[in-house]
Amino acid sequence: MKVKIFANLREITKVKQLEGIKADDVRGLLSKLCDKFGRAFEKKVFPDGKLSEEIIILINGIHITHLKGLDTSLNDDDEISIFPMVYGG
Amino acid sequence: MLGWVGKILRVNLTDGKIKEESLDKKIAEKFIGARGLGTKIFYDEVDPKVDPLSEDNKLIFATGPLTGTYATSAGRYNVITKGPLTGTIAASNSGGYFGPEIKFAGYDLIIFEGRSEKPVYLWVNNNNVELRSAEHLWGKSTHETTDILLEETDEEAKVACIGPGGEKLVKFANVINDYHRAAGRTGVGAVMGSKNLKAVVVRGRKGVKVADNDGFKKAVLDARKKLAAHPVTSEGLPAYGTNVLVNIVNQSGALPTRNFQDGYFEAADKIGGETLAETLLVRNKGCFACPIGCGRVTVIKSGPYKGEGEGPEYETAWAFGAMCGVDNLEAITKANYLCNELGIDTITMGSTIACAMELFEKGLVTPEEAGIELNFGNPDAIVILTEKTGMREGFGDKLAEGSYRLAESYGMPELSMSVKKQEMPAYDPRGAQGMGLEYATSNRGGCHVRGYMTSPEILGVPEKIDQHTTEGKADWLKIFQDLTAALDSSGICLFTSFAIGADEIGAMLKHATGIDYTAEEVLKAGERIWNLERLFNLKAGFSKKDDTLPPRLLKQPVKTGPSKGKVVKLEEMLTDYYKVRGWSEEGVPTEDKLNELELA
Amino acid sequence: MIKIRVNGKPVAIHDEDKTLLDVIKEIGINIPALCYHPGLPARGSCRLCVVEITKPSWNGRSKIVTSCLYPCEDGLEVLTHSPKVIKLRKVIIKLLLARCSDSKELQELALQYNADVSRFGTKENEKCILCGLCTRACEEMGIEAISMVNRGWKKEVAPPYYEPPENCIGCGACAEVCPVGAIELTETNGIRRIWNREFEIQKCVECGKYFATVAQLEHLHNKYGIPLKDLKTCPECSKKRVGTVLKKTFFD
Amino acid sequence: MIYPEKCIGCSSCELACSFQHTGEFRPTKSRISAIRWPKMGVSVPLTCLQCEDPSCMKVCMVGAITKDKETGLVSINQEKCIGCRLCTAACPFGNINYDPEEAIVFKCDLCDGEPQCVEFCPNNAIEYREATDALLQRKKKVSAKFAEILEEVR
Repeated sequence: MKVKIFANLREITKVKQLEGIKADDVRGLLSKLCDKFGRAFEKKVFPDGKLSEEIIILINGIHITHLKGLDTSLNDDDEISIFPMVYGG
Repeated sequence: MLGWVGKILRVNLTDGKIKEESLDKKIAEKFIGARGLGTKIFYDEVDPKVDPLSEDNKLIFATGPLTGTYATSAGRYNVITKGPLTGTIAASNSGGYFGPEIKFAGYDLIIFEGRSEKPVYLWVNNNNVELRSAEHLWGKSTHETTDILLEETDEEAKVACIGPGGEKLVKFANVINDYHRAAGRTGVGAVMGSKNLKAVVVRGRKGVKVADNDGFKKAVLDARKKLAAHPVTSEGLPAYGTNVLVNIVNQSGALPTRNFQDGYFEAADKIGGETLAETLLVRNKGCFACPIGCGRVTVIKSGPYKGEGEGPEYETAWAFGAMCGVDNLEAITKANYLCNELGIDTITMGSTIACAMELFEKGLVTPEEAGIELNFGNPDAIVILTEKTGMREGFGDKLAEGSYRLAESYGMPELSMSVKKQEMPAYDPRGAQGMGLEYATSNRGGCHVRGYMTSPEILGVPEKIDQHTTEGKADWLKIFQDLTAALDSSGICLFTSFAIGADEIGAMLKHATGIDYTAEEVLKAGERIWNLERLFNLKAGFSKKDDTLPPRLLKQPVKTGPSKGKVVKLEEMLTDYYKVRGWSEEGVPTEDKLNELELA
Repeated sequence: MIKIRVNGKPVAIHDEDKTLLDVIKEIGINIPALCYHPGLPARGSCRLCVVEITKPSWNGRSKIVTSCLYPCEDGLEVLTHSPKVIKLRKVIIKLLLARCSDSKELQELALQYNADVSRFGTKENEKCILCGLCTRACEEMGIEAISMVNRGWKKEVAPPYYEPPENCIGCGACAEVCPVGAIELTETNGIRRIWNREFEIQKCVECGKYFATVAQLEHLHNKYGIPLKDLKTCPECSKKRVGTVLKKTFFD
Repeated sequence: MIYPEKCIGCSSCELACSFQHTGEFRPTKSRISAIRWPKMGVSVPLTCLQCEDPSCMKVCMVGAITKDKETGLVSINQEKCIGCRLCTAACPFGNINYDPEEAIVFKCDLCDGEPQCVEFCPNNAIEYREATDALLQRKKKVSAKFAEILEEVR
């Protein structure tokens, strides 16, 4: 399972990509990431157990609102990307 | 008049006569300003069948009622003409400080007619306006031209000029103001070049008045608070600029790669906003009255691509990057600097090179002819060919005609990734169906800023809708297109629409002009402008058959990444769109729609 | 704390050295005062600001005084538009108008107090009402380039011996304070003409804009020791110079 | 207090100031100006530094310019001013100007305590804060370096 981190989240995690994290659904993955990256990450991404509105999570390019949200199950070859809300054009 | 300053400057380049006219309040009310007002005047005065590079075509620099005030990002202005690249109406938007200066000189619009015998530039010095010789500037880059003009006129003046690209009538030449801001697309710079007009220099010392001072201040503060509160406009954009989009569009499988042969670029992160911020970024910079400041001041200290300037923006990074398969950010930035110096549009340049690369890959273009190994991913190609195109040297002379005419000359027009001959920007419609409809129906060909469907489809603003379905996309697109048309006409920047909508824009317009612009009024004005642009294009010879996409996007599915196997289902969306627009099956606005919009 | 009544309304005054005119202006009553300028010591030469004052202890008697000079005294009763005062002002306006018939300011006052000019003869194109504001301004500046000369009908403001004044620095304060615009000051491409003396105006060394007369700058140099070379740039350019220095401090 | 490194050159301050004082958006009449170097993408906002011993006050013979001890504001009493304009020449920073149209001398008056430039600056490159020691330290450090470069430039 590959987890990619982008934009100003990289300032918190100091890393662009993570391999080898085991979790069976998005909720599990996020709590693991919170333990790993601490309070700042939790405040920005997963405040008190809920996914912050300013965060976009894609599983293999599909936005989790079109899947089962936090309960979307994950398997090993998935690619998860986590973005703060961004805009451009 | 309030908000507007109520005066038009008309310059006839053939006989050198300069006249002042007053702005008709009723027209201004109905078309707001800039894009809308300029298009209305252009529509009334120019025959849609005119040859864009002939004497009879006109060129309008138009500002909006909010330009020059401290409304959010109120520094925009539009260059309006008939575009040589596409033959459609072209309202090309730009920021920087040039727009407001026109208002401070006491004008809402400057209209250029005819064609000058010898190269000239217009010097608007607060009250007196004169045409001066520009022979000593002809052939100079936009930076040199701006330096010399500021020296010659007034250090505090603002300059909008063309580079060698515009002079040599490169089909996608642009107008560069304040060194780095571009009124970029559809070849407005070439029209300026065809008139031998090298630059417009403005110094204004007057002021812009609004109708209700306190009301205006409250409305603006409210809008600015919303921008400051929003994560994108207060953190994302200032820190990473527009280029932050590379990764999310790529991860969502909508980043067109190697001339749209694919929708996913493996090395995307190397050319993204984050990498730019780590390596080349010096600081961010804002346009006039803009609280966001997404401008990228960058420098390449050493190496073959040494240089400094502003950018690249997202579309540029994509056009020279993923589109050409190049992952060398320095080469991309250098190509961007060159485009600004030469005065040519980065999106079209990148896409045209990509198209040439595919022709090369298929053996139609030989290395000798191209003068370089033209394979995807070669960073030198984008730098050298940009230089050559700007100067129309060697192979560059062919590239200067745009990707459609290039591909056509090799008998394979379908390799040109363009709509109505204007290259599509950085979103693969097979990964975002709504963008496909936007490209097909946009009034100036392939363009994303006319109805930014990426916002709901990929970024989830105002809400996340499924990018791969087609239902409801027509309704969404109509709202976005109308809102953008009104917003572009008010004089503020599109990026503010991320945090504020028709209500806030209406409030600012109301207190500025004294006319009661409710949210509905704003959207109705937007729809009126959109339909007017449509009418112009129809009269210019465009029809339903032009509302389409290159065959590759309709038939050839994406090879890899999240949008694998997807194509654009344009037909069904198009029929919806015409219905939602209240147009006939042939995409022609009906009588009662025109009456409803007071356009009949 | 001084308590007086103006047109019957009680007014409390805290600052002793305020004159009646200051108080009258503060409470918003508008009376003509052509030779009064808040920044210059009052002289009471034009007499237009006269008011009627009385005190209960004077049992009915009242006095006419120039409010620009008269200090505030406890218990004063002040009438700014009593019939007596209006009549007096009318006569004064007529006299002044007789002297300067085409002065706009006086004509407005004449309208206000419907004073016609017929009774007195008129002096040809004379604008100055001899209020002395200009001489006082020059005096305050410590330059004293112009003063009142002669007396009676021939009294006028002029530089010594009607020669172009040496110590004048061409600042134009006299023209600025003159209530009737009687002092001519013209400025054409770099030369300022006043009191028929020509002053070269300093061209900013950086942007070429004319901003102050060379004489003004020399005055600053002699009186305050500001080095001449710092005075050679116009305000905008000195701001730019400071900006450049700040830029160097922060960015280079 | 001015932080040039935060300034993004958007001139909202010039607009807010001119709007507040003249009722129209007119940067040429603003009492604060952001000096811009468009090519380098750098800009520095500058306005009256409310000097401790203001040279404009020194040269004003009619006492129209005064410095308020508590707020530190150096203000002009327009009524008293006789228009000699010596102050505009005397100020070494050029922060006091003469407006020929209105025939008045004008400078930053801190909008009586609610400076509009601060309210409209998106990046708080301009702040209006009591003089805490931290601020004074910064001011000393900056002015020391500033003075040294000023000498070079002269």
